[in-house]
Amino acid sequence: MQRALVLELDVPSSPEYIAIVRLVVASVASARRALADERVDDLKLAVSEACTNAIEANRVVHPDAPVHVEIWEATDRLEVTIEDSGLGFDPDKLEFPPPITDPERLNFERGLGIPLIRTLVDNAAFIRKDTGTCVRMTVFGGPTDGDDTGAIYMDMSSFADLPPL
Amino acid sequence: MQRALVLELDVPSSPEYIAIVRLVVASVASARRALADERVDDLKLAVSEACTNAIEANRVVHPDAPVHVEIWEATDRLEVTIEDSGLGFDPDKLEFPPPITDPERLNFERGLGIPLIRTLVDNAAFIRKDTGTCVRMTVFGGPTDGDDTGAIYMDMSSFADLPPL
Amino acid sequence: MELGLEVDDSRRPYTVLAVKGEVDVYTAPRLREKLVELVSQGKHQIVVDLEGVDFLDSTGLGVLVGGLKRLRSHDGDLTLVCTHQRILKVFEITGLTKVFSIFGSVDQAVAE
Amino acid sequence: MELGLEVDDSRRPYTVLAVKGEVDVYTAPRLREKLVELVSQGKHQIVVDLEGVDFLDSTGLGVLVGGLKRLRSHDGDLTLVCTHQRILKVFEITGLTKVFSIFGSVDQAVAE
Ligand SMILES: Nc1ncnc2c1ncn2[C@@H]1O[C@H](COP(=O)(O)OP(=O)(O)O)[C@@H](O)[C@H]1O
Ligand SMILES: Nc1ncnc2c1ncn2[C@@H]1O[C@H](COP(=O)(O)OP(=O)(O)O)[C@@H](O)[C@H]1O
Repeated sequence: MQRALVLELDVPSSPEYIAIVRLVVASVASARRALADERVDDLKLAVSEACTNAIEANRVVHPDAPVHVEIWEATDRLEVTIEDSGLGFDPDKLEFPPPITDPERLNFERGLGIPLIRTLVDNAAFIRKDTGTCVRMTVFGGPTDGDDTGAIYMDMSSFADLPPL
Repeated sequence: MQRALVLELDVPSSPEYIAIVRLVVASVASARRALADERVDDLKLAVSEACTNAIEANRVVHPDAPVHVEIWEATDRLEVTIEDSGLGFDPDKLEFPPPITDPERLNFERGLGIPLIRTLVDNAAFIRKDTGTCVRMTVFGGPTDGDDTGAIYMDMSSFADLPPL
Repeated sequence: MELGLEVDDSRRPYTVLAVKGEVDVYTAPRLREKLVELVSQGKHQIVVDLEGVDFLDSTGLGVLVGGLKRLRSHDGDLTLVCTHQRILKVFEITGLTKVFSIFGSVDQAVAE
Repeated sequence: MELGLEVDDSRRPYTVLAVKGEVDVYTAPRLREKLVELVSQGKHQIVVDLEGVDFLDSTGLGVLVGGLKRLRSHDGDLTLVCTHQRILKVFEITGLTKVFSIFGSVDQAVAE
């Protein structure tokens, strides 16, 4: 199976919509992939972190711009991209929170999102675009049996068309 | 509040995605509108019927075309549109199932979708487009208190910025 | 997204089919297959228990009507168990409450 | 999308705050407000019961860390009750299991 776009979703840059994005991603991931519940939870959390950042980025410069979500799949993977129209950033130049043993640690209530994303998914890419940032998160895992949904589509004809019982 | 686009969603013309569309519409409707649970259920069912028809319409001519869903809101209403790339139809020329007292009634396993849509939402419009059909379903009901989500957005600064306790 | 389908054969001559989950165009084919299978096994008094159903659209209605028709042609019947208002409403709007016998419990459905 | 926040004051000197639902950037402000309110009422031994939490992201962690810091500055403490693996995991990955005392039940949290 080639890499194919499964679903596109645009939501306002407003915190209340992040729950919907999580819901959609989790539904697609469970329905389409052979993923353990735990992996679906990991993906949900990563998606939530990326959406939180995307909303924050949009709010600075384009509060009316939506957050654009895409779900792609290939035989061995599911990819979720979260795209914003913000100013962008360099993920390699982030300040890391001090080690947890440092009493200073308590002053860091933030900066946990990107490390979480990197830990939770199999691959995370932070792609700088002309118009903002695209975060691509990949989890590996095969399709479920229901992959070829065409096959189970009910031709809507009546019972009468079935072979006589 | 002007009529504003809340959310856009594109899903494949495949039955398994209808549950996701229902989920999204129900989440937005409950979060954004002062609607009784029962009204949300009505909207869910109408959306499910419209999606089923849209998928079927796409499958005939453009099986790879997505079903396009939009959610719009204004002060007094929520609108959901379901758009396909099918051949279109004339909703006023549909054959109606015979009355339920007619024994022939049992031969009609179909044709219940459009009547259900019309009954369940406050307004249903079947709009013929060059490229297919757009079904617009409207439910009336005011916004919830959480309408101005901007106001409750947490500036992500730390507790330290709060006034001293 | 899974449709639960459980057959209880302990209430002869009735066969009780308990459905769980959401019945739409994605899941309805499985319900139809199960009904066809039961009829082909000679089970002609089928009680479909909808108490575990959270959602039912016209595709589900179509399958139930088709099942009823098939069973009546065998002098059988398909009756329903349903108390949830949101599901009953779908039968009411479509006039199908007059086509199906709908009971408040499986016990009532097999007692009649 | 509602965050449940229930305060139990019957375990003095502890105040137990039971959180229910999903904690993200939408709901975390309410959790933060509630913690600020409790601290301002002089409640400096707070047990946050996360057993009813289905989802918690870094925004929620940030609020809890902020609360802990604020309470420590009053010689108080903020401890957690959490047994669900999916929630514990977030604390583990971020190293916060070493910052918070995490208990298996409210009884254990107030007994220490
Ligand atoms: N999509 C984005 N656009 C612009 N900046 C971003 C984006 N995502 C992250 N950042 C920057 O990286 C920083 C670290 O992000 P993160 O680790 O998620 O922690 P937090 O969001 O809590 O600060 C953010 O504060 C922000 O400056
Ligand atoms: N979006 C659509 N595009 C093309 N034809 C449609 C569409 N929606 C409905 N129709 C036509 O109207 C008929 C009646 O639809 P409906 O009342 O939903 O019942 P059913 O789909 O079970 O036939 C369909 O069979 C189809 O021919």
